Amino acid sequence: MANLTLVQAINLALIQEMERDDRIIILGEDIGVNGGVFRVTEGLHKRFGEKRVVDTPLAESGILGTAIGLAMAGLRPIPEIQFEGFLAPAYDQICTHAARMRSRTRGALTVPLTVRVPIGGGIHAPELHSDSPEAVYAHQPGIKVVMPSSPYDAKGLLISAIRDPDPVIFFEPKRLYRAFREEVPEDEYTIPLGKARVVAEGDEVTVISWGAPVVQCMTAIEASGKSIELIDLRTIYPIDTQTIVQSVRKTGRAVIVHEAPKNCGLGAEIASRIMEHCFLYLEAPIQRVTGFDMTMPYYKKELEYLPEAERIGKALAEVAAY
Amino acid sequence: MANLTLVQAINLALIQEMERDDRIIILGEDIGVNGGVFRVTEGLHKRFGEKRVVDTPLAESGILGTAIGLAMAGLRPIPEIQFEGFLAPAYDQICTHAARMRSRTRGALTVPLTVRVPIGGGIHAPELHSDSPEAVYAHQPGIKVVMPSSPYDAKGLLISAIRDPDPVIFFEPKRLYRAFREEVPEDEYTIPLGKARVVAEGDEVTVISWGAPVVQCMTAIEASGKSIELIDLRTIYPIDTQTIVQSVRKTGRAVIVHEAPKNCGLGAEIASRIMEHCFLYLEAPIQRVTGFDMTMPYYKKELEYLPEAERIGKALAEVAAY
Amino acid sequence: MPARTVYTASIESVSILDEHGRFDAQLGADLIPNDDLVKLYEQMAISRRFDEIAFKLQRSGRMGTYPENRGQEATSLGAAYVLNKDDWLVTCYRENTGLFWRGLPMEYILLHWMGDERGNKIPDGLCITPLAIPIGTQMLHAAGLAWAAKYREEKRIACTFFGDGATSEGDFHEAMNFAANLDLPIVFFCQNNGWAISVPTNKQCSAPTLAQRGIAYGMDCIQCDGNDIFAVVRVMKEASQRARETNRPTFIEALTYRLGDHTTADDARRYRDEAELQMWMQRDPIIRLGNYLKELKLWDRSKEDALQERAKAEVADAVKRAEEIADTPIEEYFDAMYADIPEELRRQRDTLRTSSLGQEGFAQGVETPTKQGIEETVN
Amino acid sequence: MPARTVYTASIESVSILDEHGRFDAQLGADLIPNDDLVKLYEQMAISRRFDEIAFKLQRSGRMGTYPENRGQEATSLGAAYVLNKDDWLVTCYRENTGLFWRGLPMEYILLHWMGDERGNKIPDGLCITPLAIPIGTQMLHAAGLAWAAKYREEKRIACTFFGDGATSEGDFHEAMNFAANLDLPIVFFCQNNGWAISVPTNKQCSAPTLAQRGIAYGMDCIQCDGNDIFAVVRVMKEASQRARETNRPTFIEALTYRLGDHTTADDARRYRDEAELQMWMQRDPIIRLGNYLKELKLWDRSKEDALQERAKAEVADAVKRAEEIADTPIEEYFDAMYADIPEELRRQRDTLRTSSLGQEGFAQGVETPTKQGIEETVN
Ligand SMILES: Cc1ncc(C[n+]2csc(CCOP(=O)(O)OP(=O)(O)O)c2C)c(N)n1
Ligand SMILES: Cc1ncc(C[n+]2csc(CCOP(=O)(O)OP(=O)(O)O)c2C)c(N)n1
Ligand SMILES: [Mg+2]
Ligand SMILES: [Mg+2]
Repeated sequence: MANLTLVQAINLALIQEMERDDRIIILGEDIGVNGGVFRVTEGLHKRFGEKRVVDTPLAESGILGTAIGLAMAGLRPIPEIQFEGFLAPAYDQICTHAARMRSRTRGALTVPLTVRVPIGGGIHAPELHSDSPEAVYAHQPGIKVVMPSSPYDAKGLLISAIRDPDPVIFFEPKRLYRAFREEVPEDEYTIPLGKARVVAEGDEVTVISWGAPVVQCMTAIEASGKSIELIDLRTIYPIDTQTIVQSVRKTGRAVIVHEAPKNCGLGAEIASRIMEHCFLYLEAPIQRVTGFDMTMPYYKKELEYLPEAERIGKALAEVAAY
Repeated sequence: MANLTLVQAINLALIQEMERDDRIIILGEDIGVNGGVFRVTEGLHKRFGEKRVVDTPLAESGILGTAIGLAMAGLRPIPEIQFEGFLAPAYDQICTHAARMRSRTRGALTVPLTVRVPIGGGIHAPELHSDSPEAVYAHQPGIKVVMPSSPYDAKGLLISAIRDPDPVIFFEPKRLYRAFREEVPEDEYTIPLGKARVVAEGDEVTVISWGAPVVQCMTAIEASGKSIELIDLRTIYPIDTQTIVQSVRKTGRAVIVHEAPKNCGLGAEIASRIMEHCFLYLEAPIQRVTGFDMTMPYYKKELEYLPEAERIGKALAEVAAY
Repeated sequence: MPARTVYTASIESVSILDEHGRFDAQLGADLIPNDDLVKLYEQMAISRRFDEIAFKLQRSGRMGTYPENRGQEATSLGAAYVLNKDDWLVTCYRENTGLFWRGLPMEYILLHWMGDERGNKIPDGLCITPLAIPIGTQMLHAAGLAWAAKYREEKRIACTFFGDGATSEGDFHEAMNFAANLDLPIVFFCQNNGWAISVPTNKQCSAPTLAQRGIAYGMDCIQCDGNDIFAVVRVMKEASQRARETNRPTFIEALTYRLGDHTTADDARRYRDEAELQMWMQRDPIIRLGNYLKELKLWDRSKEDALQERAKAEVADAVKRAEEIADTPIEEYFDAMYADIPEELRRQRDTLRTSSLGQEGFAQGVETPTKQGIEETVN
Repeated sequence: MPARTVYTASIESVSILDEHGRFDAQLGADLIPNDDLVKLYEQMAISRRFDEIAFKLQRSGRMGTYPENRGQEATSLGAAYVLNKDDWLVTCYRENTGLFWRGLPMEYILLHWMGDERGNKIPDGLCITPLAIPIGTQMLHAAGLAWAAKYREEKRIACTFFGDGATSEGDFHEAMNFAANLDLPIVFFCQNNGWAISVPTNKQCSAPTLAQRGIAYGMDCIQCDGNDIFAVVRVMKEASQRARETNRPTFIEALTYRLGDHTTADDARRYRDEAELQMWMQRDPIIRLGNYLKELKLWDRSKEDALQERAKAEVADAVKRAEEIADTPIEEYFDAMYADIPEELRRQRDTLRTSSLGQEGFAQGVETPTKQGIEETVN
């Protein structure tokens, strides 16, 4: 056991999986000698050499497209995209090919890659370094989408993602990269994709979140003084409907919290699922505490945009009082 | 008044707007001499010349990116993307730039372009010629998204889109391109963006749809023998919440129908809004009749994937009986 | 402006058997054994027959949109002929001849255009990828496949096909650049057939050649007569050897022409001159090789008749197999999405419904609460 | 392989005032009047001062990430000097000097990096676009701006800046290809500063020059010493004239070097050699021009002192203006999204809430039904 940051936990997972499986190649911008702009791949270049840890040209579609080819050949590429804003140039390769190769060929060719992408705001970064596009990729059939909110989960989920036979987008909340440390076992372990985590139990309201806002939710819940159940989704697709539904059938009230804009965000999908499966249990309209339906502001205003604890707290109070 | 197909109505709108405003340039693949693969731009090259009707290289990001530049300079470009599947390579330019230029520059530079894109299935086309990615673009703040379901609406909405000072994605349901004719005024007229149309009034169930499935809904409603209110969204963003909410407060029941996969589709957003605004009026869980959460099948199976009248009819019966 | 010259480059163009039957004995010496020449000719003829029948299937409503290959048979065939069986062939959609040579059963191509994914379910060990519909995107996969071969030190290479239009896409650039910079064993094979649907090549590229696109990457690049099987084989030999031995990529521009419409959904008379088409008819790769074979006394009328019979039968057989394939239950489509089907997708699969009330009674329990308040399970 | 040569090309490289002070009198003759030379020198020095202060602001927590421009002052400046006031300058983020020359108040750049969109609210008539964060994407906008100028027959051109790394992106290719094929009046100005963060140029492009990327499009292309203001001005004059008079684009590769880290978030010692840095220190464009001016007796110590005082004061002033700017209420962010604010967005704006219960009481009516069953309005 070691007390690790989220960055270190991911680094450890990468090292252990690379030791275990020489089909793994890491590729991306500045991930080699430089160890990645967030130092997530620190030391890998030295340890595994430039054959397995490859600085590519600056071209995201190229990174994903070649990774797809590597995966089709049976390797296990782990491309990194430097920031979620720069996943957009690779959107086509992901949705047109990575997501479709298995179904297109009825399984003759598959794409077992895991693309790692830092995501979200709150670190005073420049434009396009603070967005949250997870819902866009969740809408695309054929891929899985994961977002851990703690070092422990990050390691276990990343190992599952790497070993998954289908393409996985692994979003890493950059606000949590070094926000806190946690005991992370040295030994390998996996956390199954598609299973949420009940962070705290309670019976008045269910709060559902993922990634960095989970921490904001904990603060808000603590401050609320109420008995609130907090669910960390961990996997964005497939969604663990069962855990959510079980909780809301108990509490009758739900608040969903995410950084992305509200309109067509993942919150809408979760709210709809709750409504579909808990209709007769609901005692208040499901609330969405999210980014506003506008461009993520430059950093001066990012905290006024993000769903911070205070705004979450208000919704908790309102939904509980309804 | 002329009896026009949807293709002809759009063609007429383009001609009239180009006559009226010489800032308009049409650009895209095969839109010139060939008149577009669906013949939507038929005759424009001859009428307006190759300066205003431009066959570009085969590069969707290039088409959108140069159109953004044209628009920043004060022109009114109308790029065409040949099929919605090939909008993906332009996703980055749309979401990173078209959608953000106004907010990024606090209005110093704006992007008044209208990108026309055929959308949806049902025409026995090859792979990637039958998808429905509207929710992806609705999730991106800074753009508007439109999808007509009739020749009359198509003309009026397209003219509004072209004149709108912000970027608009104008999705054209290709299944309806020549499905039926309708009286379309010769004179120019506009239909405001952001306003839905109540296609049929009723008080048992509200059905909300847009694009090609609207026609399937009409068939299902007719067959149901029930009093059903049908709302054609017309604009995907901004959503006309008021019209929807007013209807569902009356009926207490809602079914949303779209071609895109269910998960994180626009149906989730609409269901959530209904739930938020009609909570105490709802008498049944809101139903989503949509494409399945899988890749759009090749055409042999497309009708088993799409929300056809029969499947819609089942949901109508179930929700009414609940 | 007088200044220091820091780089020079040039583009060569290779032609061996030209449209007038002239054969460059020096360039063509010992290139293709006579036996193989006959087989190559036969393959082109069978492929041409396939094309005609496919066209008719579409016209008679038995198949969807189909892109004719007519006129371009020599390019993919010459390449496939040179490649080893375990080299990756990463095609677009006008390379039937090369795919058939490699061993893809003809019905696969038909199934693809009949809207059936089983046309892409590549038989084991064939080392090809499915037809690529989104233009320009597959070259990156080829680069990845070549990279994997290099990573595993397998001495396999990849060869990827695409059209003139595809060279305008950003992904083309990225694939070329990755291949050149990472030293990947790959051949980029551009079939310049003069048109991208209605847009002529000079609107895709205003430079005098497409081949020079390779100069941007310091890549070896060359032009050849794509209707001349000898020229194609010659440049492919050099390119594949370079890839195999030195991991250096090559860009080949093969000049060819599609004698048909873009696809069956297109009408080329709207945008191209009859005269141009007529000129290219004279350059037909099959006629050209046929005449040459006759000159060498390797071919005659009776062999031709027998070949046509065989082609007819083989194609008819493929049509039969494609048309008589059993229906796939839609459930299999759900199963094909992931190695393990997610729960909500399973619910959709088992009920063929997306609406929650429609999904009631799924599996063991009842998921959606009913007014009766039965105890439910959500899976 | 013996075959017909169908194309040849070469790349020239231009240098006029080299790092040793040698001046090519032929190439440099009558290029820049002495008065202007002094002004250009002053602009570079002020920009350098700005850079130092910006760096300090970041280090002391008064500003976010900042990309130092140090060492690259001559490139954007030389280009901006040649361009007309109404030509579009479409930059990336290391072109402060050219932007200042054009007239962008220095506080705009500070505001941008202070996380304030008002730094991009370009003053009317300046004909520049905001700093571009997503690499490689802005060249397409430049192509569109050039196209609009041509469409309106305005005789304006566009000049777009980007780094060596940016030439690997697909959008770069598409912009170059559109410009060449549509005959657009544009200059593509690549600042090859040796690195894209930690990745050296030879990993972006294994060809001997980046300039040859232009050959792919049949575009005029040239290399120059980017730390030599004379060379930059000379190639820019030719390129801009070509664009203005013939609508033909040019690709310029200027060889330069960033003397600082990639940004303040970077530590270049992790990946590059101190010796390389030292070598480039000797090629500093400001020192080089300063020495030349002294040689011409156009500059001396006292002028330098006065300039440094002026730079100090001007930069201090800009910092003051940037730091003292009034706070923007968040509501203005909502208003900046569309010409007309959509209803749901207005509801979010007026309540600063997204949750429906939090939006109650908005505007005239109450939107969400309450348990009391009050009559509601939804806007
Ligand atoms: C990304 C993308 N954009 C547009 C299309 C529509 N489309 C299909 S084929 C084609 C032209 C392709 O031309 P070329 O690459 O020269 O190949 P050819 O058909 O001539 O063999 C176009 C524009 C597509 N399939 N994919
Ligand atoms: C599309 C995109 N991918 C990645 C990044 C992250 N990034 C910022 S600057 C940079 C390197 C740019 O190198 P170059 O184009 O040579 O410009 P330079 O910084 O050297 O001036 C990278 C990878 C980005 N901003 N945009
Ligand atoms: Mg072509
Ligand atoms: Mg650089």
